[in-house]
Amino acid sequence: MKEFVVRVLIEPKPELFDPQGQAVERAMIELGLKNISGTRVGKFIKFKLKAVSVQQAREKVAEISQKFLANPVIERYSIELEEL
Amino acid sequence: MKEFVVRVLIEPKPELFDPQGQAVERAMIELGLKNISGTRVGKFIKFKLKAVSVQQAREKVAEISQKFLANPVIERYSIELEEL
Amino acid sequence: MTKFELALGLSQREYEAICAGLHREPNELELGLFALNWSEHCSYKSSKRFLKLLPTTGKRVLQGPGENAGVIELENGWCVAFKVESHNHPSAVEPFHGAATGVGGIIRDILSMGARPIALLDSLRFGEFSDPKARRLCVGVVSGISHYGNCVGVPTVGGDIYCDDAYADNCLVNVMCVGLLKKSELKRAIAQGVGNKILLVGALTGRDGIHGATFASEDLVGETEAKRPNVQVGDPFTAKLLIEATREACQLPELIGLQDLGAGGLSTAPAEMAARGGVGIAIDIEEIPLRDPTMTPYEILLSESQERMVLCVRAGSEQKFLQIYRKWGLAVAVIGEVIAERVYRVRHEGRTIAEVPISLLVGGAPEPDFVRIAHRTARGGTMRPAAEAHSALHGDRSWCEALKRLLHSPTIGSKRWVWEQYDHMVQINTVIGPGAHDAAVLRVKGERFALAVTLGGNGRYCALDPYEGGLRAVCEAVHNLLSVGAEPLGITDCLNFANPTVPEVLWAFEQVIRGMADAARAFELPFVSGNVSFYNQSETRKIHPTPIVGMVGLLRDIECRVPMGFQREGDQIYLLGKLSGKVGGSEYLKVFYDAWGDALEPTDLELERKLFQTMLTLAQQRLLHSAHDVSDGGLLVAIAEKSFVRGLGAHLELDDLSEGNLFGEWPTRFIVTVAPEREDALTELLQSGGVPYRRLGTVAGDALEIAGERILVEELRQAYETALDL
Amino acid sequence: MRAAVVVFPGSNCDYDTYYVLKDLLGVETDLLWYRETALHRYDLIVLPGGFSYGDYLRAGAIARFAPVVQALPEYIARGHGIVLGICNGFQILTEAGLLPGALTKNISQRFICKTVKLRVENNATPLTQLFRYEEIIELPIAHGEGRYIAPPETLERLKRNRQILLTYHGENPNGSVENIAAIMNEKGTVFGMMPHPERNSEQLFGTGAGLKIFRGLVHLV
Ligand SMILES: Nc1ncnc2c1ncn2[C@@H]1O[C@H](COP(=O)(O)OP(=O)(O)O)[C@@H](O)[C@H]1O
Ligand SMILES: [Mg+2]
Repeated sequence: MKEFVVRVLIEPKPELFDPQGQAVERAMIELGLKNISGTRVGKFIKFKLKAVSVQQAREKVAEISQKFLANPVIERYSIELEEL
Repeated sequence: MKEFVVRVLIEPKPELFDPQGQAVERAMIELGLKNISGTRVGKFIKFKLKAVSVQQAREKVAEISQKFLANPVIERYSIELEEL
Repeated sequence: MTKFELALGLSQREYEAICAGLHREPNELELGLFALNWSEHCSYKSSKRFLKLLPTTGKRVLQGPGENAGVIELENGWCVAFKVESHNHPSAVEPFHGAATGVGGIIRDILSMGARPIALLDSLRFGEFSDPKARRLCVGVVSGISHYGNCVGVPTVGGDIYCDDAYADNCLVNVMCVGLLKKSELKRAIAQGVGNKILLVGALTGRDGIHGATFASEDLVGETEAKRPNVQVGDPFTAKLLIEATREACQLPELIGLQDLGAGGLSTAPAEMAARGGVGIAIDIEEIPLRDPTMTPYEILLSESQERMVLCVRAGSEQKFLQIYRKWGLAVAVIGEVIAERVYRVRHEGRTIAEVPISLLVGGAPEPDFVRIAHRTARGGTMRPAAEAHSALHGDRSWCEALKRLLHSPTIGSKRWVWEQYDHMVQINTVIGPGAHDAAVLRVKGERFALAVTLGGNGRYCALDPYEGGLRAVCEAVHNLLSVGAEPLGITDCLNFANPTVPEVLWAFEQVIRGMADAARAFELPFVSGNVSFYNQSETRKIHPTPIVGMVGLLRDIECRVPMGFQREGDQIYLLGKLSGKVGGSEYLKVFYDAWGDALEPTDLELERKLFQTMLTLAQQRLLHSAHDVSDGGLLVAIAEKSFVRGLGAHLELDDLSEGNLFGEWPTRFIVTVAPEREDALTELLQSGGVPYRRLGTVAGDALEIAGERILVEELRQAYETALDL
Repeated sequence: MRAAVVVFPGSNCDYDTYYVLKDLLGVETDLLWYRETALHRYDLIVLPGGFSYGDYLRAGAIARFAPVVQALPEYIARGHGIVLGICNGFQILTEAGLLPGALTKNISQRFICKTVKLRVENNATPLTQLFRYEEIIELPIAHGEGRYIAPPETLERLKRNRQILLTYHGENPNGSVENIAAIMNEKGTVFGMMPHPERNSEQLFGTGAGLKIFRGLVHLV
């Protein structure tokens, strides 16, 4: 078995309005960070996973992301794996 | 000016209890993802930034993360930059 | 003494007392136990002597101070358990989690009495909102209370907020919880019966907040950074399960006693239970369910992980309890037993690793020297700011404009921004909720009677005159209950003060208590629970002496509740109490002169007692269309608040206009309305009750009219509603 | 008539809803533990408000996998009865895909508890049958994640089939698209609403509009 650090990044679908992202962007600009745009706020889930291969790990994480971690009506996700 | 895609990943400090992470981990295990541990749930902020150099971009983002995006008492952050 | 001991906050004298009591030197673990049990926060070593001044008995008192909460009898076998507690230091460091865990702690106190928590109230103090730090703290604290209280399913129905520079470095977060129980359900935090089992239930034990109690027993200074315990993170979801499971456990006759784990965790709670039962307790540290298996016994014992409770249950019945808590998905384990020897014994794999006499650990902390010394020598003086008297009148200021500006001050204005973030309706008992009246009213399903609750206090009054301020704090709570038509029954209080080793602070502490005690005696009201929070000061700032008083009252018939606002055009407006008084300590002086004034109008306790009786009679006879006490902001503010409810204005027939009369804040006054045809009945009752009164005018139109000036209610309401915009 | 109010870990309006059905309306009602799956004996199943599983991750995201929710599709398909989700219950139903769309964080990013005005958009359903078409009623809301959103096609379908039952009137408190406060599925067997009818079911708390919703659902016309 190998061990992986898994990161699942979840963000609102690009076509959806993200009020939180907008509020954060406004605040950042007020605090002096000019030249920014398109701010989106999402979720970030991190865990350790044991699996026989990268491929198996990735499949499993994709399945749980699809089914549970992200809501496909409003969110999309990306998966990052790193072997320990 | 160069343009960057910035991602700031924010997570609860490792020594702090993360009840959300615990609940999500329990749910993932019940849904069949065995062999996982140490689940933490954090935030993920993504935006575009124009800056003269990678270095300047990184400095600015570090400053805003420290000051605003993350709460240094309970959270830590990491920054990822990619030039467009 | 080593650095290690000093770091735990024990004094040389205390260390010697420990050695003398043990007849040996304590080991590291034992020293940790003492550090927590003897901390100011847990032992009340500097305040005990003064708290004894408070009256605590009465015929309805079922449980006075000494347990996790006080309990008062209502009607038909129903009782109410209540207590207020502070979470000031943790909230200053991390407002969201600090406030959230404060809510959790006080809820478990109520749970420990065998009651179901039915309401929360919160009293908050911040710096001025022109300071971004104060705003940030307020936003964090309010969202923390909202997060925890909403999720746990207990409505937050009242409280108050004041802004003052005195709280800029030390915000105050006091939370009160009210619970309902049948008399037969009453529980105590007691361990009894040799061989009976000790259970730990709720959340897993982790490395949270080790030394939180000692942290709360020191000033908040910059370099505490290093000593700062890990921030405790609350889990309201687990708390909700703990409530339901514990309510089930309380129905089992084999439950002997239960206690929440607050500051001090397992180092204090079992010892306190043993002290109450006159027994000892042995615990096996390896039985404690852990979040992190690498924790040392020291860390396990001193952990302040939230959402945990200790139960003492009859030997042989453990399985029943294990089942209940497992059903609710909670951690549960038998971690020890009651023993005959009156010691707190900690075992690790069969070996005793700490053992100290209960009597030494609980209540054995010597009174610090400074208490005796300060008590003899301290006088007021530095507590009183030099301020000018403003007996002179305002010149050409418009009363309407002054009123509008006052209504827009964050202390006076609407707190809607806050309480709309609180679920104040869950459990469907909230008949009068936040922002609607002086006190909240909760029905009891299936009963005719209802409960009224209030929480608050004004630190500025106490800074000016701690005795009068303490007295007023009790009077104001009484007025709030009388306004809705309820009879006050009992008091809980949280005394927030600066560093008690400063003589003036301790002097003010005593004065406040004497004031509260005298007022309580006048009304024959008992203090049944409370809390003390010292060390609310930084290098540069002390908070005002701030007693926060919580009170519970009984409305015998919910149909007799009195609304706050004007109800009908043509109703007659009456002021009960005197019209004239000083303007000292008022919000008006603060807003317009940036001053406090030189003195408070002294409260007339004789008149207070008369008003008490009269207001109760008026409510019972359903004579009043509305009632509201005069407090922050004074007479005109109270009238404006009455007009907002239905947008009804008033013609006021006031001629003796002075700052004191219109904006002074001395209590002992109510503004009531009555139908014109019942005016005679009202005045007759007032006369026979010995209450001075005068007619102020008539409810009419959509504007307030005063001495030829006129302002639309809607315009005032706008100012009032936009005062808090964070 | 027999009703069930589901108790999830973290439900907190379960008892309130039970009280209205059982004590105020006299309907035979059970509190149903979330592990139960034998649902056929009930004519009405209510998923109550609260914070099931702490609302961790997303409101309703964990509860949708609870055994009782997993048993709902069959209950619905066989036409055993009606399902109503109130607040957190509505969130669970959308997460489970039993109602279309999603409930996301309020535009203000804050929890909000207040009484709001609602307009009845369709009164030909069990839930709304005791109101007039376009009647304005008052009910309390209490939620942090009540902003209803759905893809345009879904919204089209909701409108075409008259599945939108209540909309916010005057002020939209959470930013819901089309002011949507309550919807049903196509067949009219699954209902979801953000407002809390159990909180306005007695004169003590307002107009009693909430009681009409329950009366309609249990056919106490
Ligand atoms: N200001 C006070 N007035 C009356 N009783 C008080 C006061 N402060 C503390 N008490 C009582 O002293 C006991 C110990 O309080 P505390 O240590 O806050 O309890 P807990 O163990 O719940 O933290 C309680 O019974 C409390 O009600
Ligand atoms: Mg306690």
